[in-house]
Amino acid sequence: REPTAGASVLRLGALKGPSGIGMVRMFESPPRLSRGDTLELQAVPSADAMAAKLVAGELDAAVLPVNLAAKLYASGLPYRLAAVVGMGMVSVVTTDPAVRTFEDLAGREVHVAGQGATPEYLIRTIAEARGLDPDRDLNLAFRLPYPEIAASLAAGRISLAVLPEPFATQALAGNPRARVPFSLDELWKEATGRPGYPMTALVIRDAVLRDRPVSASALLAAYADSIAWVRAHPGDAGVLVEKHDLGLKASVAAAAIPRSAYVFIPAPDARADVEALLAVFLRIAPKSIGGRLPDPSFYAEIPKR
Amino acid sequence: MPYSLRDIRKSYGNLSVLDGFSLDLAEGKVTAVLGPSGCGKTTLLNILAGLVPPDSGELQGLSESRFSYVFQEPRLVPSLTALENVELVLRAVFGSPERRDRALSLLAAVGLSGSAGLRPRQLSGGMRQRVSLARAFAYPADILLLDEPFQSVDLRTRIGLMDAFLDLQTADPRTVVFVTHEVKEALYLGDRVVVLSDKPARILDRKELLLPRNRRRFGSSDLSDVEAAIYRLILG
Amino acid sequence: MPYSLRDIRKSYGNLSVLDGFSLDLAEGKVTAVLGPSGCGKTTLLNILAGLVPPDSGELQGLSESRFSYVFQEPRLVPSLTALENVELVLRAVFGSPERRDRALSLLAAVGLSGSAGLRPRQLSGGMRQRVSLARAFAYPADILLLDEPFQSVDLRTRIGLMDAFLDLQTADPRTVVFVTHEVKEALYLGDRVVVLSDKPARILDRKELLLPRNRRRFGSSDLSDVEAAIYRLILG
Amino acid sequence: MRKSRSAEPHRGVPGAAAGAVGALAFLLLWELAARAVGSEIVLPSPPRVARAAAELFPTVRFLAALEGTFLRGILAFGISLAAGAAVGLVCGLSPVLASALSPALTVIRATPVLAVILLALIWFPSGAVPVFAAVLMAFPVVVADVRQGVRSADPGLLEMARLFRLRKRDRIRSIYVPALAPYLASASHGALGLCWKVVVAGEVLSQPARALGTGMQGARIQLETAEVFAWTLAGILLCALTDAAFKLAQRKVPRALLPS
Amino acid sequence: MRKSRSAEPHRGVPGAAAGAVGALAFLLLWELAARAVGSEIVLPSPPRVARAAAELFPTVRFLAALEGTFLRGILAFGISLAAGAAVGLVCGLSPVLASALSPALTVIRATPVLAVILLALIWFPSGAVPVFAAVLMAFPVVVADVRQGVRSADPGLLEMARLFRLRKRDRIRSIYVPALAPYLASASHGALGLCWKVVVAGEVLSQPARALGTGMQGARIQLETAEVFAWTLAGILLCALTDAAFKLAQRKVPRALLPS
Ligand SMILES: Nc1ncnc2c1ncn2[C@@H]1O[C@H](COP(=O)(O)OP(=O)(O)OP(=O)(O)O)[C@@H](O)[C@H]1O
Ligand SMILES: Nc1ncnc2c1ncn2[C@@H]1O[C@H](COP(=O)(O)OP(=O)(O)OP(=O)(O)O)[C@@H](O)[C@H]1O
Ligand SMILES: [Mg+2]
Ligand SMILES: [Mg+2]
Repeated sequence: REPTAGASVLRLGALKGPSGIGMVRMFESPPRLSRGDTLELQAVPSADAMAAKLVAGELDAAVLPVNLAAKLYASGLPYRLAAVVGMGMVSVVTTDPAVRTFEDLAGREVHVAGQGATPEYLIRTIAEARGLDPDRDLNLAFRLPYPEIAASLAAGRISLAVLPEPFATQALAGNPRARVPFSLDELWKEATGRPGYPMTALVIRDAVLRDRPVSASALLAAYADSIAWVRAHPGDAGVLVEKHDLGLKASVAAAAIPRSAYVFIPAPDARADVEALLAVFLRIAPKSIGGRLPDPSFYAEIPKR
Repeated sequence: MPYSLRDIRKSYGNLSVLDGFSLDLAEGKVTAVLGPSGCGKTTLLNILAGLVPPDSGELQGLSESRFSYVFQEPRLVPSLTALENVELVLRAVFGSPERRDRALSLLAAVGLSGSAGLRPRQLSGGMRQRVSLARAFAYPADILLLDEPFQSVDLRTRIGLMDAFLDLQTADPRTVVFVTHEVKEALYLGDRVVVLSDKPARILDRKELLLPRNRRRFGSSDLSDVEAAIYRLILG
Repeated sequence: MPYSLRDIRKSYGNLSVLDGFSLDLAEGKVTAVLGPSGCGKTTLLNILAGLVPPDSGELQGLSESRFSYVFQEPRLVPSLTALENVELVLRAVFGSPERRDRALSLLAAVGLSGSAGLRPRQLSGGMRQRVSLARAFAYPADILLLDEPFQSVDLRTRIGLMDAFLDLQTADPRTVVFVTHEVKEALYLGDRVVVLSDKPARILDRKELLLPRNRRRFGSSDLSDVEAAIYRLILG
Repeated sequence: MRKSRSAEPHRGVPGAAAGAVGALAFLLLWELAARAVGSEIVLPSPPRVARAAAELFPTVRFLAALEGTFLRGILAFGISLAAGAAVGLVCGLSPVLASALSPALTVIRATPVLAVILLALIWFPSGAVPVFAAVLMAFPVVVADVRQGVRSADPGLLEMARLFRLRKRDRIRSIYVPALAPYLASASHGALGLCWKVVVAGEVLSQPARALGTGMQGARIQLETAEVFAWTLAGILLCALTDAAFKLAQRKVPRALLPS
Repeated sequence: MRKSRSAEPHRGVPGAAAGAVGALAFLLLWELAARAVGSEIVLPSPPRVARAAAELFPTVRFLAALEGTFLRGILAFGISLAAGAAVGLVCGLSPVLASALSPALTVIRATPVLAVILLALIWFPSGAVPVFAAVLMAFPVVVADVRQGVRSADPGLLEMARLFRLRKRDRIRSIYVPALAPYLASASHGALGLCWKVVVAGEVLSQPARALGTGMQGARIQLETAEVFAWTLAGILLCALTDAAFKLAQRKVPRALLPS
């Protein structure tokens, strides 16, 4: 499915849910690329499905978790990281007034959404940096899926959890006693010296970068514009999210946007942050990124327009 | 007349099997029923037993009675042995040791002492029929319905069974309806013989057999005039 | 002697049913078999038909033959009508119109023209038995096995059936084994009568009936000396 | 006149009355449980769900979802039943083929969809994944039933068929198919329920455009539990309706299965 | 001497040989499919999965997971079978109760676990959620089979029982239970497969500590498809083993069910 010399359609996959919010404006008004190339967007329900579509070569570009991008690259798929599009959006939420610092998590049941994903590794890394043994001193519970953790917090069934957006926002909205006692981003900065941790990335097919560099950079520019617009207009973006069926209600999306770090950091600039995060994965679960840090050619150089 | 049917009508679809049929059963007596195949004999027994509701008509003295029935097919429980099949119907009536004794003695009476532990599919056709007989005799009923009970049983065994039946009947007379195709059997066991027409079944003739039971012999010529009359009726 | 059993042994568990049993079947002749209930008559027919393997012994001329069988129970397909049940066994042999004609004419011969469209559970016991007979007669077999074929059939119909059988047999003689408990039937239909002992079944006696078939009458006294001898043997 | 007791299911008035009583009892239990839980997010009460359903059901989005799920469920059921009956028949009739197919069948019986979801996502469009999941679930159940049904064929009739040298197809139509019928009935009943359930669950996984499961997942993520229950209610109604249709059809079918 | 053909399944040598051929054919198909797909992430080849299994199976973590899943599967199967048989029996025997229970049964038949997962997670510890999910799935299948089994009881024998005024329990033990037996056999076969499948899927959802599903999900998140297949293989082996154990038991049980 290599694009030919003539005009072609680039297919971009967006993850349903919070990761898709940043590109909602592209759904509303698809950008024109160069040489008559057009962009076709599709909302993909899960990271699994996204991986499947990339493996099957059905997509030319896709948004997906950073570690998954590294894993696919390590498996020999011809996609490269073009930009980080979402930074850390994970918070500790609690209804218990006694919880004030990270150390207060010790010995208590902390519900974490997503075993083997960023939230877990984030907590582990911060804990170790602060001299806690995550397996002995922390009691991490993985049994509840994301929406159920938020629901349980809202209903007062549990009191302490680690949640990504927009679920953290929902939990806060659902229970007036819920609050965020401290910022995980800050602790991450202290632990790793990096300003933030990237969560989602945009990958582009090798051949597109090589044969259609102009279209590729137009795509990136459109993406960057969309993110800027979304951050500036959370309410309007929420409406579009619901309209394009990206899996969130307008109100929820609108409330979550200001609390989420939608960014657009081109690959060369993001490399240090990405490597810091992948190093964590590599240490705790090497297989999840393919057993090694990706080589430099993972990070695409995008020609400026 | 404690037991009777009055003006019974029964049809299956538009096939009329009984139409204005009446019959009285004398208590403690054996009514032998002869009739062509498919005329309604089994239907009649089923109506007496309350297994088939008549379309109209009256039944008297029957709903309170306890019935025993030798069905036209043996209807044994396939998963139970001969002995267990007989015991099964006694479970609600007798305690354990009495039940077993009674079942064993009736299996002996039908000549199956040696086969009490076999299941129906290990029995021959005639043996199954005899288990069904033993079951019906073992059950303490007021009314005994016999639908061709000696099917598939050889002559010698059959005479033994009939004699055993007559002994039981003399010791403890029950009201019996006995359907058969053998005139000689009807004459040997019956106190009365009823001959039915083809469907819808009507009573073509009824003969009271006044010769006392203990003076009858199977196939004897004492009743040969009655026998001849019945043959004439049957063979037309 | 085209068909024969030699030195057959068959037991179920440690119950010996046949032990060194031999029998020849004359082609085109009717062998009537009498014997006590449970002695092994059905087992014998099943071995002839190849439905039950003997433990040891030899069978000659049988494996290539086509059989027809009136089983001891009717064995009709419950979901098919009487007519369809008869047609079923003809499907592999005859084309559609011929098959139907043949099935209808045999149902007529057993007196069931009016019930051809009924399913087994709508038929009386005797009617089912007659469908089974019609099916066996309709099927073009070399050897016809009849296991108490006239069960549950009244005397008049039974005589009609026997006469129909004799007509068929005269027109187109088949090799027949006919198990029955009625001596008179054996004498009426058989070319030879074999009397079996209790199990393990041995041949107690065999009588050749030399009176030509068209001169016999059911229950006539022409064979009364043979009949008396057989009764003596059976009743002991 | 003496009355005979009937062994038939009580259709008509008494059945409907008992059904109504049962439904009321169920709703009552639900209401009590909801009060005990005391949180709309965890377990909304029946009136709350009824309100959510009343809002949801008239929307175009809902009707489109209902249509999509309906078609998927019927398709999954049809495939499970047809393929299951064919494989079950083969396994029941031929012990050798049964042994040969047994490894593959065991794999199908025990493999959760999630294990092969990547394959499913690649091989099928997202709307077909729920169908695939439901077939994976219901097909082995149908096979088990049909196989047992073939084995339940009357040995006396099979002996008769052997003696009269019936052709294979006559044996199947006259002896095996009628023996199968009640097993097929229970297989269908079981499979129909499974199909609805698993189709909706599969939709939650694969999020096709018009699907009850997609709607349900959306409501779940938004913590709209009452709406989740309303979507579920739609699935249950689909199940109840197709059940009724199937029962009606069953009363007509047996005749059609018999040889002409 | 003439041989009679046997209708029994081919146990022993021919059955085993056919099974081996079937297994080989299945592996071959898999290998071919893997080559066609050409991606270890989507469909790893059999040798690749065998290597992953050889690495995984001796680990303590795996054995603990196997034990946990085994106990859950057996428990779910036991509950489904016992409860399904009881409810099926009641529904088969009493048409009024059948009508009364029918709304609740339809709800159970058609409600996907995901709709009530929140409740399940709150009411049960995480290890019990997979059991709950499996019961929700297998129970209605057992009910359908048992109900049909009760209906298949010989009407001639039931008439006999009525005439001789057998007690309810004698009727059940002597007439209904034997009629039920083959239906129970196929219900068990169907339910056993469902239980393994759904228990593992439920573990993926609820992530209990020692569970094949938890391990599978871990591998899934890392796109270690060969490891996912290795975990699945363990589930399939559990299914095959319990199948065999169940078949053995079945040959002994029927006698035990009969009246003493
Ligand atoms: N369930 C039924 N449905 C329709 N027709 C039936 C049913 N039961 C019996 N019949 C018809 O009713 C008639 C009488 O049947 P019944 O069984 O009473 O005869 P019978 O006198 O016992 O005959 P046999 O001596 O052959 O047993 C028969 O013609 C039969 O076809
Ligand atoms: N499948 C079997 N398993 C065990 N025993 C059997 C089996 N079939 C028959 N028998 C036994 O073999 C003996 C002969 O049976 P068979 O059916 O041949 O008798 P029969 O002569 O036909 O009797 P009847 O005149 O009563 O039909 C019987 O004692 C029976 O108990
Ligand atoms: Mg009758
Ligand atoms: Mg016999």
